[in-house]
Amino acid sequence: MIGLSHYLTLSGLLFALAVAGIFLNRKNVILLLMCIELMLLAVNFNFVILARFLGDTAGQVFVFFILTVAAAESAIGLAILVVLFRSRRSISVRELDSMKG
Amino acid sequence: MIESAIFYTFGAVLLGAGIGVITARNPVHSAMFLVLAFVTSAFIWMLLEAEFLAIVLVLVYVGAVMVLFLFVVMMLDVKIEQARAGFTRYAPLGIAVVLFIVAMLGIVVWDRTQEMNFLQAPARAAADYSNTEALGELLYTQYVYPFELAAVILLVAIVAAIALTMRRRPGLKVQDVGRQVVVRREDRVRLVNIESEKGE
Amino acid sequence: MELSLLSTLIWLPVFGGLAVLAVGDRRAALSRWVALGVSVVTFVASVPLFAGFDRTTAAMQFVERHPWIERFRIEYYLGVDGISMPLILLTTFVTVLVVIAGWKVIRERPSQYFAAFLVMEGLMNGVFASLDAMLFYVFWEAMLIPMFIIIGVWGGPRRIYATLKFFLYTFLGSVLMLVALIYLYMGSGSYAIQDFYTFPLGMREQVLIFIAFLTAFAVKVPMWPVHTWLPDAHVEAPTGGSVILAAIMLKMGGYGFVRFSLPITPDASMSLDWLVLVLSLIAVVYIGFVALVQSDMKKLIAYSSIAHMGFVTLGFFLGFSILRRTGGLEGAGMGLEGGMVQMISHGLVSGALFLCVGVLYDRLHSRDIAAYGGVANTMPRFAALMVFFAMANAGLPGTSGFVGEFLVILASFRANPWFAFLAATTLVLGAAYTLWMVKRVVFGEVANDGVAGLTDIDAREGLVLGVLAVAVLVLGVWPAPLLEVMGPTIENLLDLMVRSKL
Amino acid sequence: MMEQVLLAIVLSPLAAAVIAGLFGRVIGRAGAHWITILGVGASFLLSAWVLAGLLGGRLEPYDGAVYTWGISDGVRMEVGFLIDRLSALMMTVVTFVSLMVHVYTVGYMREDPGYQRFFSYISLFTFAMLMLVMANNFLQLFFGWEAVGVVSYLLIGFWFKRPTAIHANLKAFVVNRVGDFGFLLGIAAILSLAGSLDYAEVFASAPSWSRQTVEVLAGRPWDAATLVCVLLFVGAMGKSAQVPLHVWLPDSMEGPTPISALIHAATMVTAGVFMVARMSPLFELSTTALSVVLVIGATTAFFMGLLGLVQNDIKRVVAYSTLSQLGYMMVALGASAYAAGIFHLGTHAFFKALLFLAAGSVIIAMHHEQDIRKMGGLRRYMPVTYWTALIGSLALIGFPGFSGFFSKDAIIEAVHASAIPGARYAYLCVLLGVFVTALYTFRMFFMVFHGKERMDEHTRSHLKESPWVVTLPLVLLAIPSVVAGWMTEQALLFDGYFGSSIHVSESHDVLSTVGEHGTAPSAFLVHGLSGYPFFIAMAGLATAWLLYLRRPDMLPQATARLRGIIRLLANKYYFDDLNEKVIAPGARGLGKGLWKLGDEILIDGLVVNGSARMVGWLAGVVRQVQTGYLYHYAFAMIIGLALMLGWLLMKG
Repeated sequence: MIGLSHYLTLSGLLFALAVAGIFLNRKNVILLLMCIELMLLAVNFNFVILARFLGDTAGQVFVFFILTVAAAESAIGLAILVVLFRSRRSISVRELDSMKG
Repeated sequence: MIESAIFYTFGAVLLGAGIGVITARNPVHSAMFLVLAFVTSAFIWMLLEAEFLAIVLVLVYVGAVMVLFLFVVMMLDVKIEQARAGFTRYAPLGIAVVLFIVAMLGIVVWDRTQEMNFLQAPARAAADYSNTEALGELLYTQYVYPFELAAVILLVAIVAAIALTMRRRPGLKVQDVGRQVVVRREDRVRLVNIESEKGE
Repeated sequence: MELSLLSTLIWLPVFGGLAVLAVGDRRAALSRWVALGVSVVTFVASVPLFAGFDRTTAAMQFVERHPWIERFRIEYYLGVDGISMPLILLTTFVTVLVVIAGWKVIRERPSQYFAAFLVMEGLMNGVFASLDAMLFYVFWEAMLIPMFIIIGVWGGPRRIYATLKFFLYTFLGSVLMLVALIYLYMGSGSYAIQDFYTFPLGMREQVLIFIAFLTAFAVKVPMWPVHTWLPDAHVEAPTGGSVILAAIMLKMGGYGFVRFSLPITPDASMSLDWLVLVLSLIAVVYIGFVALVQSDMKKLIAYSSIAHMGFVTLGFFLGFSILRRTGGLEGAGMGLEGGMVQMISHGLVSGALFLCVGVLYDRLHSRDIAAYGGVANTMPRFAALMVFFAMANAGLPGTSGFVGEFLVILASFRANPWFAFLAATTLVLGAAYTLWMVKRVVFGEVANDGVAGLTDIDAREGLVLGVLAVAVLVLGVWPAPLLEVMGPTIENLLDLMVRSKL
Repeated sequence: MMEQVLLAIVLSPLAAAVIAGLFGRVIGRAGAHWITILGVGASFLLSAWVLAGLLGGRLEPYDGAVYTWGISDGVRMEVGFLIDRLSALMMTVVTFVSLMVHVYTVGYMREDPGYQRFFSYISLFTFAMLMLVMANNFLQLFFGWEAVGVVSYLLIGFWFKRPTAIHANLKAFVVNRVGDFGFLLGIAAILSLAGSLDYAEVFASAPSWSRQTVEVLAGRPWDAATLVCVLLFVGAMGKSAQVPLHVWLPDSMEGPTPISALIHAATMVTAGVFMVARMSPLFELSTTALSVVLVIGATTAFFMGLLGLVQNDIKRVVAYSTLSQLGYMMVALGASAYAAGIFHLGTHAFFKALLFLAAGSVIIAMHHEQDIRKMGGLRRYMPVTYWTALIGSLALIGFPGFSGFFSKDAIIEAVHASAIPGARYAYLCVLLGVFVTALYTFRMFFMVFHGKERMDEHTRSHLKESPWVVTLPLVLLAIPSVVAGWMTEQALLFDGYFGSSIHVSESHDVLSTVGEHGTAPSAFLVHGLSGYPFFIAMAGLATAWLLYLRRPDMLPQATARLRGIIRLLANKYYFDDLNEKVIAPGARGLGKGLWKLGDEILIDGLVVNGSARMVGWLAGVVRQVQTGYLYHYAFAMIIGLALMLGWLLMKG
């Protein structure tokens, strides 16, 4: 029988993978964004799981909102990337240090 | 039993896709793995009786967001080697953090699972149960203001994305409506008195 | 509602200052006259404070009390006693003189200059009249702003350094005071200062609060070793700024000690009085020597101010060692009164000396002692006044400078003969540094062409210095009215000082 | 009635000074001297009237307040007058000498541009001095004490263009302040012991607290009376120029000569003597304090007299002689012969003022040349000055019959009779002092008025007697210089003139011992002619005559023998060097050190700017964390989040 902990383990592993991805792909902004998407997916997973196990549909409503915000976020993030690329001809994180103290 | 089979199969694919996302050398491949992860997630969500969200995930995410990603990745033509340089430099730190998080998750999920034992899988819903309807009911009653807010956020995102990426190239001919409206006759038409030619 | 005197004294100059600002620099002459009018009216309005003062009681007088921020029980609560009333008079009096002194000298943005002084006058009156701790704090901090502007805009070449130093020093101290005030509010549930007097406090709290107050007030006084902002601020400030700084601002520190430290934390004051006494005596002796070698007139007078203010703090904290040594309080009141008189007198004398330096600076644009010499040849009237004020600064009997020092030395002998011994060194050191300066500036052959071309003071400058000279003389020959006003308040303060709050 | 008279005595010189000072230009030169002479003259007449009234029994001694200066902590401080025979005598002497000096100044300062200012100052001085002597409490005494110091400061620096004058006046004021420092501490001690500043109350309560001890140093208790008296005496040392605070007096000769006569010979410098006499009820309580007074006075009397031998400036010779005579007065006080001290003060005021004014007259004639080596033979040109100066000189050396004889002889006898510690040393000093006095006085006298005319031709051709305004005061002062001793000796010393104003305890009453061989002037004269002092003085006179008139060729031999001592004397025992090369630079060096090291390096450099730099450095370190790399921030967020979650987990 697949129980709560199975599902939670799956989403947890997914989340951990996303975190590892951020460390590994620190140079590439696009990949960073993808890892964030992956993380959000893991979070959404938890919402869905618990919505089912607690019998409360409100959890799914939140997933809905998170999807909205994530879509908006990636749209704007990618737009910024495009602008960045235009002005610098590169999206290498190494060169993005104008905020250096 | 079929439930377990579906779960383990898709779970394995999902994790595999996740590993693919973070390790693929080519961003395009990463994006494709991400698409795979989303799709498999959608299947598992079905298992969790979240049909509407599963569909939305595929339609909106795979159909729109991931296409956007692919589009940008291809358009920007990122140099792979450069982006991948120093891939392993922070790996030990990353692994440590990941292990730490995994350990914590393990404690929560496996060690404290007794506390959550009451959360045995509830019975499957009846056949005529509509997840979409239930969600809709909630969304348009209790969560109507957040819902509107989400709409506004999307709108803002659209406008922002356009505003950010739009640029005016020099030499581009554009219509200036304001100036067209305020134009006066004197600016356009010049009446000239021309002496009529005297016949000789 | 009847016209309330203290509110008038606070808000008349503030709004008067805004009016002067509104007149603007374009109509500079008009703005000067408006400023003079406002300051004179304020001074005249403050006279009833003295005339109508009840000399037999220690209670607050001319009280006004309205709720201000009810949520925190902060009130608009004003009143004066024998300690604050003379200081308000001093403020209104000195401001008139400062306005007259700046009449022709300030060419750049005159209306803003006068407006700043008038606003500051109102705020300073507010500090002295506030009986609500939070109201006091608001005035206390707000007062820094006009001073900051005055030094920062009309100051000398290193004014930015000086203003920052001035501001940071004073701000650092007063923040700790704010913490202490809020703590007291938490305990007593009221911001009224008089409620703090009766609020019992444990020794640990008292010590912490005492130290917070000490930091705030020691910086303002200023006591050694937090005095180094003063010479810099004085050197860079315009003449009027120096006068107000020396005459009134420094008094805030001394006022704070008698209004807050002594009555609110009597037990901590008793156990930590050695600290204040030692710092005061260091100020008197150490700073006396330092003043001796200054080559800049303003710096010299600034250092002499620190030494003189050392007498103030010394006088305030003598009571405890008198109590310990003799078992009685005889002499403690003399120390307190001496400190108070010294504050008033120092306001007049140091203000006058800064005006004297200003007179010279306006003519030759140098504060360097070496740039002068033989001024008496070309400016006899000025020389006479300057020698007079120098003598007052050296504590000559018959001038106000003597009264405070005399009383404090008399009282300190009761506390410990060595205190008196160290304090009395000012007789020698004060005379040495002041008169040595006078010798090099005023006397001698005409030193250079600049001095040869000096013109004597005109009627305006003569009026300002003359009025101050008369005030210094009157206070020195007959200080009884001033002492009489303070008497009951000081006795009451002594009572509070020795009543344990543990 | 009495109060009005007293107020008039004090205020008329003050009013005159204020008018002459503030409206000098309006009233003109003549106006200035007339108004001040009138003011001081009125003051003198009224003082004389008061003195006569007290002597004749018409007036009772007066002790009352004029107004309350202030009440602090229950101590009432007043301005008031105590008029008894002591103060009345002082008032009369002060106003008389002052009046003479006013008249004399009309001639002496005739051409000075600061004429009105000068008259204003000397009238102001008279006011201050009167406040001092008439005081009935310590506050007013201190007021007068300091006020005379200030006027003296102004007058020494009267010619403020001269660097030496303004150096001298600063020195005078600061040295006086050292004395006042002790004086003020003495007053503070009195207040803390007696709880009052009023003479009468303090004297009345003195026996009750004098045996208390004050622990000045831990474990070293001091007798209260000794402490008070020694502190007060430090003040007297400053004002009356006793060793080692004497250094200002010779330099003060930079002031105009009338001032030297008025302030630095006759009145201000005697304030210390007056004060000690006034405080006799206190000093009598402490033999230690009396010994201190005695030893310091004796040292001053002899060693400062020696310095007069090597001076060539006519005014400086007289100045050192003043120091020496002040030492004599202090010796008298130390021996508890207060009456003798005051007696000498009075006679000295006359003959020393006379000598100064005579010196001034010579200086006028010599066109402000003061070096006695460039004078000589002036007797022919200036007969009045010559004879009056002779009278003054004889009075100074104590030639029998002149006023100085009586007073000085009384002092010497009193010291001889005294038995307190230090009396034998003092006796030796005053005897040797007699010889020295005679020697330097007549050295100066012979070099100025006799012998070769050593001045240049131009000066000689203009030599003439001074105008009447100068010589009249000389003559008027010469009269008391001769007769004052005869007339007042018996009354002052033995007949209890001072009554209750001076208190001498039984065991110290040396004057009664002195009076054993006769109290009348004639008896005194007979006794004096057979005593050591007379012969010693004659020896001194003879030596001066021998060395400077009869055999000037012997002088180089004599000086060659004593080269070492003469160098020591020429350098004034190195007191000036000590002050100007050690103490003054030391104080400046200390000030500079404290300023640079304490204020600028330690406080401003280390603490103020140091903390600013510390903040800057810390910020520099911390900002390294802000690399600007996106992933660093991301890492920080993730790690932080993980840790927070871990913490939550641990907690719950």
